[in-house]
Amino acid sequence: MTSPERALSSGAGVRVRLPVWLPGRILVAFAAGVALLWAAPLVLPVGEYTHNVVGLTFMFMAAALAWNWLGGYVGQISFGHAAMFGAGGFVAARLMLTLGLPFWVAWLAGGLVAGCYALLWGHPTLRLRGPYFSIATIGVGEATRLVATYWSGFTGGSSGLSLPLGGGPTKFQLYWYGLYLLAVAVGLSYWLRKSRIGLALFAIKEDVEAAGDLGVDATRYQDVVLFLSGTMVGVCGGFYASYQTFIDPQDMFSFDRSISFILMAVIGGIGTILGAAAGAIVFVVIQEFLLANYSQLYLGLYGTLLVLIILFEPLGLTGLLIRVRKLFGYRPRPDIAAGGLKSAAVGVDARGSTADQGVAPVEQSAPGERGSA
Amino acid sequence: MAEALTLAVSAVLLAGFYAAMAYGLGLIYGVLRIVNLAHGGIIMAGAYLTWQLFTRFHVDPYLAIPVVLVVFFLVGVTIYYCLVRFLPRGPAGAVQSLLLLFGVWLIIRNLAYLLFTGNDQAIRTTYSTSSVSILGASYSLNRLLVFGISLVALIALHLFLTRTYSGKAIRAAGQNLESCTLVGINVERVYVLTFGLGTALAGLAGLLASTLFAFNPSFGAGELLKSFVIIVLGGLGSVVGIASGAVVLASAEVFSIYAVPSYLTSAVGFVLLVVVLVLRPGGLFGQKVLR
Amino acid sequence: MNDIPRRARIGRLSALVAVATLVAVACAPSQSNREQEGSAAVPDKIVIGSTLPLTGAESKAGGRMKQGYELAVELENKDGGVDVGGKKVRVELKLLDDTTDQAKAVNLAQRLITQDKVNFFLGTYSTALVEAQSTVAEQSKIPYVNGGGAATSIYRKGYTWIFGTLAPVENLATTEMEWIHQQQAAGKLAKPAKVAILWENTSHGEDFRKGVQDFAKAHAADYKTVVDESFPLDGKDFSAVLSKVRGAKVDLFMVDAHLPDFITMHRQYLSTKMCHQVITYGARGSEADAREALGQDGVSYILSAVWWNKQLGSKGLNKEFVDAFKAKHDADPEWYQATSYEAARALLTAVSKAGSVDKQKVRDALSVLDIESILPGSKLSFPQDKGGQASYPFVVQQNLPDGSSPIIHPSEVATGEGVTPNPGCKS
Amino acid sequence: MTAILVGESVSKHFGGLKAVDRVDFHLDDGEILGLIGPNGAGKTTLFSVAAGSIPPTAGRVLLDGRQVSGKSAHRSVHLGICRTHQIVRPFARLTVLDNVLVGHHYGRPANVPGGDPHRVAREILDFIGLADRAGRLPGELTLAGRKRLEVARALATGPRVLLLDEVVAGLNPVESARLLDLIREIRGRGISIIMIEHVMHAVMSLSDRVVVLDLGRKIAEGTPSEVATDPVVIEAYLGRDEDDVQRQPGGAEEQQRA
Repeated sequence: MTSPERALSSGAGVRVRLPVWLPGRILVAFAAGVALLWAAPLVLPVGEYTHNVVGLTFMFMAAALAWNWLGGYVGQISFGHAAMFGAGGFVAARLMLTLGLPFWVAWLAGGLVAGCYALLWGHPTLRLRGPYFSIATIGVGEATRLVATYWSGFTGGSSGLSLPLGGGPTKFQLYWYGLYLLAVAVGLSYWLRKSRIGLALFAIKEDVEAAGDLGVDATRYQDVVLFLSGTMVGVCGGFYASYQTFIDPQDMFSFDRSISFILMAVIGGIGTILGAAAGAIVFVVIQEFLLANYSQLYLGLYGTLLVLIILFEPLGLTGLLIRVRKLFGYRPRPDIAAGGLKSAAVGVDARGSTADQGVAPVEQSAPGERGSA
Repeated sequence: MAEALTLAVSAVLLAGFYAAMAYGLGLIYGVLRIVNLAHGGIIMAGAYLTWQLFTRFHVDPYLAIPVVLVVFFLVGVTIYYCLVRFLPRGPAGAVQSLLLLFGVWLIIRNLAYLLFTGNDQAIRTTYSTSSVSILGASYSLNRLLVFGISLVALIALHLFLTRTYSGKAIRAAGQNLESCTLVGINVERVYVLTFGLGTALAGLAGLLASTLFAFNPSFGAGELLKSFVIIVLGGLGSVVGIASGAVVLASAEVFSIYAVPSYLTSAVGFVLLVVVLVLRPGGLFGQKVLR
Repeated sequence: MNDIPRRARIGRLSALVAVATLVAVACAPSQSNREQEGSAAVPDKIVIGSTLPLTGAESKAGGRMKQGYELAVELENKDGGVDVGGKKVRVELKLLDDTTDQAKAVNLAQRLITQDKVNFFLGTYSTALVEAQSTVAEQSKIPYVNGGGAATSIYRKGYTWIFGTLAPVENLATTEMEWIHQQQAAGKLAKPAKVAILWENTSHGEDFRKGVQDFAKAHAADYKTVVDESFPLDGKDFSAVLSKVRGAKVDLFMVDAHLPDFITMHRQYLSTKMCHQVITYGARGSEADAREALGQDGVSYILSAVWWNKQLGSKGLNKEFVDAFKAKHDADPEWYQATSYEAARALLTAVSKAGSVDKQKVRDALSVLDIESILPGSKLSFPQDKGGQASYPFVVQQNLPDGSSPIIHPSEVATGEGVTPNPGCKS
Repeated sequence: MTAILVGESVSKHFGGLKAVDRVDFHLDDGEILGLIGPNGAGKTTLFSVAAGSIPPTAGRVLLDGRQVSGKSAHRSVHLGICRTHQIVRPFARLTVLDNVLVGHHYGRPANVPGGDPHRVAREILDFIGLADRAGRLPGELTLAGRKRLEVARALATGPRVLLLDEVVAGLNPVESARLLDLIREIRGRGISIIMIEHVMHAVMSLSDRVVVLDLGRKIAEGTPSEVATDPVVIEAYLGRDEDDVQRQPGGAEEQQRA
């Protein structure tokens, strides 16, 4: 197979063999989508405010996807991603302030620091599973917040950091950087999900020991995913710093921040690509809408949403979509319906061995119903 | 030296409250193996109920205990029947329960905002600021009472779990589900009972909190997190462990003033949490399940 | 595909990321047409944008601020609106709820400014929110006056569009220390006095601490700071900090805390039979909630300093304000309403002084503004050397056993005599 | 014949309990070795040690003279030793084919050539008799089907030694007969096998040699006929009943995971 870069750079005419997990149409659709969003604000008459908010939304989508790599693909629910978001944000801000580095270098640096920080606490804690891991992440998140708030030398303490105005890109320009961020996040998500790595991650999610007995190095893959996730979220933090031009630890590291990532992914459909992205959109839209109107109700609304989703549609929007399409005679492969992943097997179907596809009665089984105490 | 002693005593008193705070979480985890993220919300609600009883009907907080217990037992039963019951058992269920119950917490918080606004409330009884002197140093009467009640709760819980049929059933369910069903224990009933009991205990913690602290609808987050730390320190789901965990956390917080700036004392708990989880998943005092 | 080692894949992946980023950095269309000139033509209506924490942790304060802003606008409109170059223009207040959330405060300001095109902005409440929000105002070059951000850090950034009517919390500490100093000079207090400073870890607390310390340093012979500790918000147990204080045998117990921590800490303070010659919790102590939660004996002789107090309301502008407020809400205004009222009034005055709604002109007018005020010192200006933050003495009150809290300092507005050392302490 | 897998006085203790106690064993190339013993004899624990899932308390297991014990499970797999589970644990939300692909992608020793994974996986499924189920979820298979899947996944890792834990337990005579033939064919492919079995006729008919464990110790070894008549073995089987002993190792393992 040929490398993704070549695949990307292949203009019309040039024939390039793509990996099985990356059908040409997907690649085209992806490129088209990015191009459209890139050009949209130049042609469409969108208000500046909307324009900026969309830019911010791109970042949230990226962050939600990044959280999803760990929470959705490996099944390790992190309540502490704010730690990386904040770390990335403050490192980036510091680098821009004191060293005057160009913003994107600062973002990347912040992201890497965040990624390493994630590994630092993640490598030991990822041995824990289920609630144990989640609880640990809560601890990490809170401890990080307290230390960051106290460490005024670096984070400016309770009064936070203000970036020089007019230094970095304007909110208006950030729209496009948000878009690139999102593009990278989607690309990574697709790779982590559909390439063979996706298979390993899913195996780990389903049954970590069985995966080990089949030769999957769970520790290594979980570390890789956490590092990527942490880095991406960290970069998002940097973006956020540039967007707000003022950040303060209480806000960047807040528990609610960690929660927001979870909400986005869960609303959209945990473990799915489009789902997590869509979730972020819904999240932002809800906020924008409630903000102006029923701000005193937004907590409860998220709560209700969460409850309903978990009870009735663990796959969130994605699950709903599947249901709707079923109404129109769509018969999803059983593993998709069960919230599994449509992985390398795509290749097989392409090879025409779809005889058995979908004939099985598709019962909507909630993710992990199989689990036994 | 005398100062250290005073600190030690206040650490123990604080531990009393912490333990009361963690019983509910620990019990529910020990049996249903789910982490009740609504715990903090229940504590907050408990405080508000006590406050309402006090301001509207002039019921002394400590006399309100039975009311609070009953009310929140029912609340717990309701939550179980309407929501938790539908979760898949096992690991996947555990993860979903985190999200589900977090949703419940958000709802409770929002209700409190709508009903009582975001203002800080506090209960002042005639004895709110009166004190008792032990070994020369004087301690808040309220804190002593809270400690006493927490102790009683611990003993009562212990007796209930060891002496009564239902209690033994709960412990059995906590230890080995299969054999429970084999010997014909109605697991569903046990779960309802446990969840109700756990919630009632959380309500009690709220009541105790309301006598000590000022509170508002976002109250409870810190309590939830500390309860986590405690049940992890004590070994998830062991009653005696919880008490010991509470003592460890309280002492760590109180005495860390000598080591770290007082601002970071609460961070100490969380660091402790992660370290223990990683090094001794069974908890400092080994994995005892409700014994 | 399957024979490529995983490392290679990961390596290639990172390459891909790198490429993507480079591309990203390469191109981002720059700001498109932004109409920045606030048309000098006098419109028939001035829209003032604002957000306040009407829900969430600060909802109480937010609600009070709202009353202040609204009252000012209302009074202005009573006689047809603000006079802009001879033309009366009605004023409209567009106020949204930022739910005590930084990101929302920022986004809403964004929306009001870029989408609803409000002419000017009245700031939100609490330092954290103002700090975040002010950056938006500065970026979009719109006059931003707030009555809710006290921390000096807001005004130290060299921003030119931000103005605040809350005097720095440092002044709070300084004013209290001044009074204490007088008492000490009168021989009523220990000399040198041992000082304990306990401050919540927020900019509010930091400024308080700075105020006390600077004063103590300035009078090194008279004051020794022996305890200097910060504590996190919503602490549950202060026995450790308090026992430090007890151990240090201090004379002045100087704390800066917000209400819940004040209540929790002072309960422990009382129940452990602590007592000092002077007790203060910064701005806390005189409010009804405190008396409610701690009892009269609990709060007696506590020193508190606020930006404004209705006891100032006997004459002139103050009378006008207090009466108008009572007429509208039939309740007594507190400092929240006063500072927000003054913020709105200052903005509107600046507009008519500028005789235009041009943002630049109004900003300039604000920067040189110097008007009669209801605030202590009865003058309001936004000195540039203070970064546009008003600066005036606080009013120091002391709770007396009879339930009253007379102003005891500064003397020109004093309504009662201060008592010290704290008679509450036996032995 | 040369021994491919050798266990040198392997011991595994859980707290006070000696689940496996100084057991020596060897598996010859291309051999089928039966591992039997009453409940709680420590058979599964021995498997776990051999497969690297859990480290031995003492002793070691060598595959072609290279140590496989005490490493993590996935390393052992890459060295060419793979185990199946007594209670099948397929990846419930992956199709049968994907289940096999996991083994193929991640289990193969570096030197084993890959080839087109889907073709290989299909071959294995054909061989195992699940080809027509490739697109289904494991949940839709019969128990026999799931047991086959368990074996198929293990085969996909291209093992040289296969550890089968009670593969025929719970199957009806017809199914188990089929599965036994399958195991012979697997051996025919040059894969050496150790199988834990309670179904005696299965072990006796299939094994070249049998090792008998009781209470963690090796009490007998020899041809099926030899051990079948060995009084010690008979005593061990009829003598006592240690269902409760069985619990503890399991319990202990649970704790380790938690």
